[in-house]
Amino acid sequence: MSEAAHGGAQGAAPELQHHFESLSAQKEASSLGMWIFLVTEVLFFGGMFTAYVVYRSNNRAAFEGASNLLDIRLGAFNTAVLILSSLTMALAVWAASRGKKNLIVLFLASTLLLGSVFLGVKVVEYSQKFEHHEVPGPHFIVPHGLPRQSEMFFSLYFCMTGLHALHMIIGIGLLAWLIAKARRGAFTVRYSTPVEMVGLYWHFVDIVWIFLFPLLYLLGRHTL
Amino acid sequence: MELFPQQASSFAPHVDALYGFLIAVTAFFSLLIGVLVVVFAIRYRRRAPDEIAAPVHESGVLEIVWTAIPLGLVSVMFFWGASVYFRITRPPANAIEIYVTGKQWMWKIQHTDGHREMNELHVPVGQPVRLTMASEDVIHSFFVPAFRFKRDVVPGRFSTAWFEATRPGRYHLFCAEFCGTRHSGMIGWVHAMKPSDYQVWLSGGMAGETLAAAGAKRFLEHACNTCHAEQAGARGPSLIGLFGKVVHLQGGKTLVADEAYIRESITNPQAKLVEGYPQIMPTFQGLISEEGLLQLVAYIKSLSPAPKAGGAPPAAASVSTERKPAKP
Amino acid sequence: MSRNGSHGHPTPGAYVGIFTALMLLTALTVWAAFQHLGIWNTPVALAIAVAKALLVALIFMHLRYSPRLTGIVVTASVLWLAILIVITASDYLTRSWLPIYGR
Amino acid sequence: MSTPAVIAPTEPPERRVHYLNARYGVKSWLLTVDHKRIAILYLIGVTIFFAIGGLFAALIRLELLTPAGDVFEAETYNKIFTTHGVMMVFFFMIPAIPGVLGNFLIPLMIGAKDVAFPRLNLLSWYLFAIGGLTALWAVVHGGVDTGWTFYTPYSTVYSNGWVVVTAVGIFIAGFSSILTGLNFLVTIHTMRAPGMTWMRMPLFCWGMYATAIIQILGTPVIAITLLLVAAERLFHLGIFDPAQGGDPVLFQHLFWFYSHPAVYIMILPAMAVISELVTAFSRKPIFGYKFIAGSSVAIAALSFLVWGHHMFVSGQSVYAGLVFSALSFMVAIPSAIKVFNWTTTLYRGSVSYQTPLLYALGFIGLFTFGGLTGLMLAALGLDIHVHDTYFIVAHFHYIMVGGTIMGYLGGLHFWWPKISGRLYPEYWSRVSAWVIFIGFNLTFFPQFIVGYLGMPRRYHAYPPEFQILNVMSTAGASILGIGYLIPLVYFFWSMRYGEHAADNPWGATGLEWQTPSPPPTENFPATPVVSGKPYDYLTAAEEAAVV
Repeated sequence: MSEAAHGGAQGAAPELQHHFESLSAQKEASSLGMWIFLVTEVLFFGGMFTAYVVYRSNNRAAFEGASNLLDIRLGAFNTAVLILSSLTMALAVWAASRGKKNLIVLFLASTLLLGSVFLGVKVVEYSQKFEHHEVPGPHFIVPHGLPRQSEMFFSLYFCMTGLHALHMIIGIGLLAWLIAKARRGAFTVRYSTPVEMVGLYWHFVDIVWIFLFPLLYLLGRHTL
Repeated sequence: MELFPQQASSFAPHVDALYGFLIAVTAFFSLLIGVLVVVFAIRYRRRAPDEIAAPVHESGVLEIVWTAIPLGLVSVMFFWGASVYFRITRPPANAIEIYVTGKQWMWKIQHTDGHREMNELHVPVGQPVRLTMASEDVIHSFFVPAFRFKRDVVPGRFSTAWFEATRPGRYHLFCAEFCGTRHSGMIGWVHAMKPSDYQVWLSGGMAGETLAAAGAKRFLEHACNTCHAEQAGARGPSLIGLFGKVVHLQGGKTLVADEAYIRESITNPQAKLVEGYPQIMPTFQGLISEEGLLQLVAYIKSLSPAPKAGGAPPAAASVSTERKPAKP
Repeated sequence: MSRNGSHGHPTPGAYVGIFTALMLLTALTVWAAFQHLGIWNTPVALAIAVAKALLVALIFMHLRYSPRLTGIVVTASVLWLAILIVITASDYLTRSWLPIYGR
Repeated sequence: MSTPAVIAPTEPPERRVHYLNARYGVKSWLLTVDHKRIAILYLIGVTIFFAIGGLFAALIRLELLTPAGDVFEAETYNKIFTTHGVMMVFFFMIPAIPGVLGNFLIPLMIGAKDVAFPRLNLLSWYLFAIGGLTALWAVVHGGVDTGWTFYTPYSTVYSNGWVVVTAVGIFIAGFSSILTGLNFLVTIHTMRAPGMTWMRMPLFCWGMYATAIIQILGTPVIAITLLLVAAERLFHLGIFDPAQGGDPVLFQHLFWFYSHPAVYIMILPAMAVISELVTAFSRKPIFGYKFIAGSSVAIAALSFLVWGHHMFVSGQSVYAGLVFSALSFMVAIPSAIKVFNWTTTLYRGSVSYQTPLLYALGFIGLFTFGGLTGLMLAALGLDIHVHDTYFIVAHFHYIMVGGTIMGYLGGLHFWWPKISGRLYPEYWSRVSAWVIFIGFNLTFFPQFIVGYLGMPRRYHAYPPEFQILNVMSTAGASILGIGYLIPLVYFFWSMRYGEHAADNPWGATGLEWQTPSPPPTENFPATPVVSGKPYDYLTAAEEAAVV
């Protein structure tokens, strides 16, 4: 999202684009733009949350039973990983605002690493679902003792976590780009907008997971 | 050239009266704005190239007035529209039952006495008719313009609606919701007949077995009777007298058994379990056609202790197969 | 936003504190999920999720230190999400009220 | 509104450097980040998609000339009306005014050098173009026959068309719309010139602001919905398929959550244009500035609460229907406020009947009529009958063609001297305005009647008693088509042969008229400073007299 630095002719700050009066005005615009982008993301995921609410209320038993087939240990582990990555991301933004080049790279790299761990665990979970024929579609086998509507749960599970994972992958790409920039010393006390913007994005993806985790993994456990 | 369709149902005069009111409002305001625009444009036309208009002071009063007047008018429209809508949505208790199945691209109609029709529907005038409709594939919409009657037929559930024809005649039946290649071919005729002619029509033709009888056959075919038996200790709840009765569900909820509940219990048995019965019934989703489901529903309805619907001709059946709408 | 500079932004120590709180809430929600709370299982899980989301948004995302406009933007997103979910769900919840037509 | 003398003396455009001649070559256009050049790119794009959509409209009217489905196969006809809808809605109506006039004018009107994110702006255009080409690819390779509404389960299970490709095309274009809205919101919030307070902002910007809100909040929902439809087709997920426990009505909820507000993405910008035209050609401050500005935002907010009025016969709950009906009526109020204020602005004005005003007056009449027929659709009992008939078709064409296209053409004529630096031929432009008005009414008024008589929409063949009205409609469509061709010809003609336009040919207020025609790349020689109320013709005239 962030309009990264490109040739500002008017002297002082090379990061300043020609159509802004000042760096602070430019940063204000970037920040507002990023938040508005996150609004669209909220509603993007919102469509699926709506489907979840409607179908869960119609097929409660199926949803609870199917939810219990997910691996809560992996889910909880991933939640912890993602929260930890949010911490390192927040620290990266802090380091960027102080212009501490080595710390920025360190924290961004840890965030990237944690994000990759999250995705790795997700791969394990998905492959388990494939093995158990719990992937909706022609090869789906209704889990023993569960209503047929459990397939709907898995449809939503794969759509929601899949789209979340896609956001993670994009986030990891952005982190790699930031690390390359940071190593070149692009971020200073005066200018670290891209780190902040990617930070906002990363935290947002974390928040989505904060809701997905209970909705998908937890809401049937008390029936066990 | 006609500007309005025939009025052939009990709704039609109400819908047309509302339409007339809205036409009047539309005409009045369109003309008002049109005339004002033209008059102002001519009266205050620019007379010199560099002419500047004197500012007109804004008026809060004016803004309030032209906010309040539309507000008042649309309130009238809302309540009027809603009252007509409620008339359309509430079937009277003495309606004849007719079962409709939509599929690409035809309407299949089953009467309770076993008469079947294709793209034709015969109904008596002066007698409410309640349609229970199902779709085998995509969304269709049952539309009879002369009756001002339309209802989407959504797959996966029953759609119910009613009308009462008031004038004998032959009227267009359309599918109004786009349903695929031959959508415009999914049309037919509704024949509204005088009651005497209707009786003649009923007695003619070859009504096969009644709908309830057809349902009873399917009941055996799918071996429903092995669990839903009548003796005590059966694995499934008894269906005798079920229809219209209050059912106690697991978790303490209750509901009144209606067509939608029976349908759901066949296609998605786990959704609402009857208190005291285990979760053992398999789903019949996809195993029974929509027509078959309608027959089963007709059969289960015929098991209710009230005067039977199944075997009797519709005119008699109309007396009381309808339960009273239960208030929530 | 930048007019505030990094004044009043949290320190690394504060971030670690928030992180700890988030981990505790995660543990709490997992524990609560296994308890029989009747109708309260779902509300409790959602309430904890909202609390966690608020912590992330307010502190990690600096929403607390941002201009009022940012808060309005965020509020709008939540409000519109609520409109989407609540109005759609209200259709499904009220379908059975009228016993015949709206099924 | 007035500014200090910041204007360079006007020279003939050939001798002056401006945005059109600052750089040459295809690359200078395709890689431009200048909002004015991007506006031109949009102009080219939407004109092409309008032509394609219009061509398909002509084919529809050709088929409907006779009751029997004798020109095309049923399947072909279904693909034709689907393509017409998809092209017109997603690739013309939604991007037209924001993409062309919004891009060109917002920075000029608020005294900025560019939009907040120029490169994002270019990306928006590319996404729009790629989305459009993707949808076109689907058309060329066999088309899609679901209707632009993609109702499930027909679209997910039964249709044989290129549903996924078309959905992906719309998905991509959706992001274009989102990014445009985002850009405009941030631009209006952060880039206004000194002194350009909210209450001094031209009403066009208010309208675009309200539009951007809808684009931001609504478009993501259609994006995810179409993604789910595509996923369901590809992987048999069953989210909207009743055979797998899904509910087709849920699709309708999600679809209309965006697609009803999308109607306001189309009409709000046109209203915004009309507000500018009415005041400029009356040489008088607009009546009720605050009410018009506020009603735009009110419409944007209310538009999200009324989607269920598309679903009164779908099996939606009766109570939801009641609430949606009541809220739908509420949208009439801010719309009525606008119409009354525009009309009153003419009162005691200095009204000049130049072409843009003709379009504006046409808009007011047609929008009023179209909007009032919308009340019939909000009335529950009546909608049951007219739902999915030609009555609906007539209603939304009054809003979209009679409203949006009239507004778009009016705005294009009004700002054409600024965009191109040339004047269009006045005589022919007036002729075309009248031809369009007459052709439009002849096309769509009969559809109200045939709709109430019961002719369902999307019918390839129809009962013979509806033929007379359909012939009238087809005749009108032919006239309308000619009406649209005339401006296409003379706009092209004027780019080369038109008279050079003055900086402010209409004697209008607004910052965009205080910079040369066409404007320099940087828009203003120096950042303008704004003082005083908008549309203050008296002060502007006094200042001009002093100079």
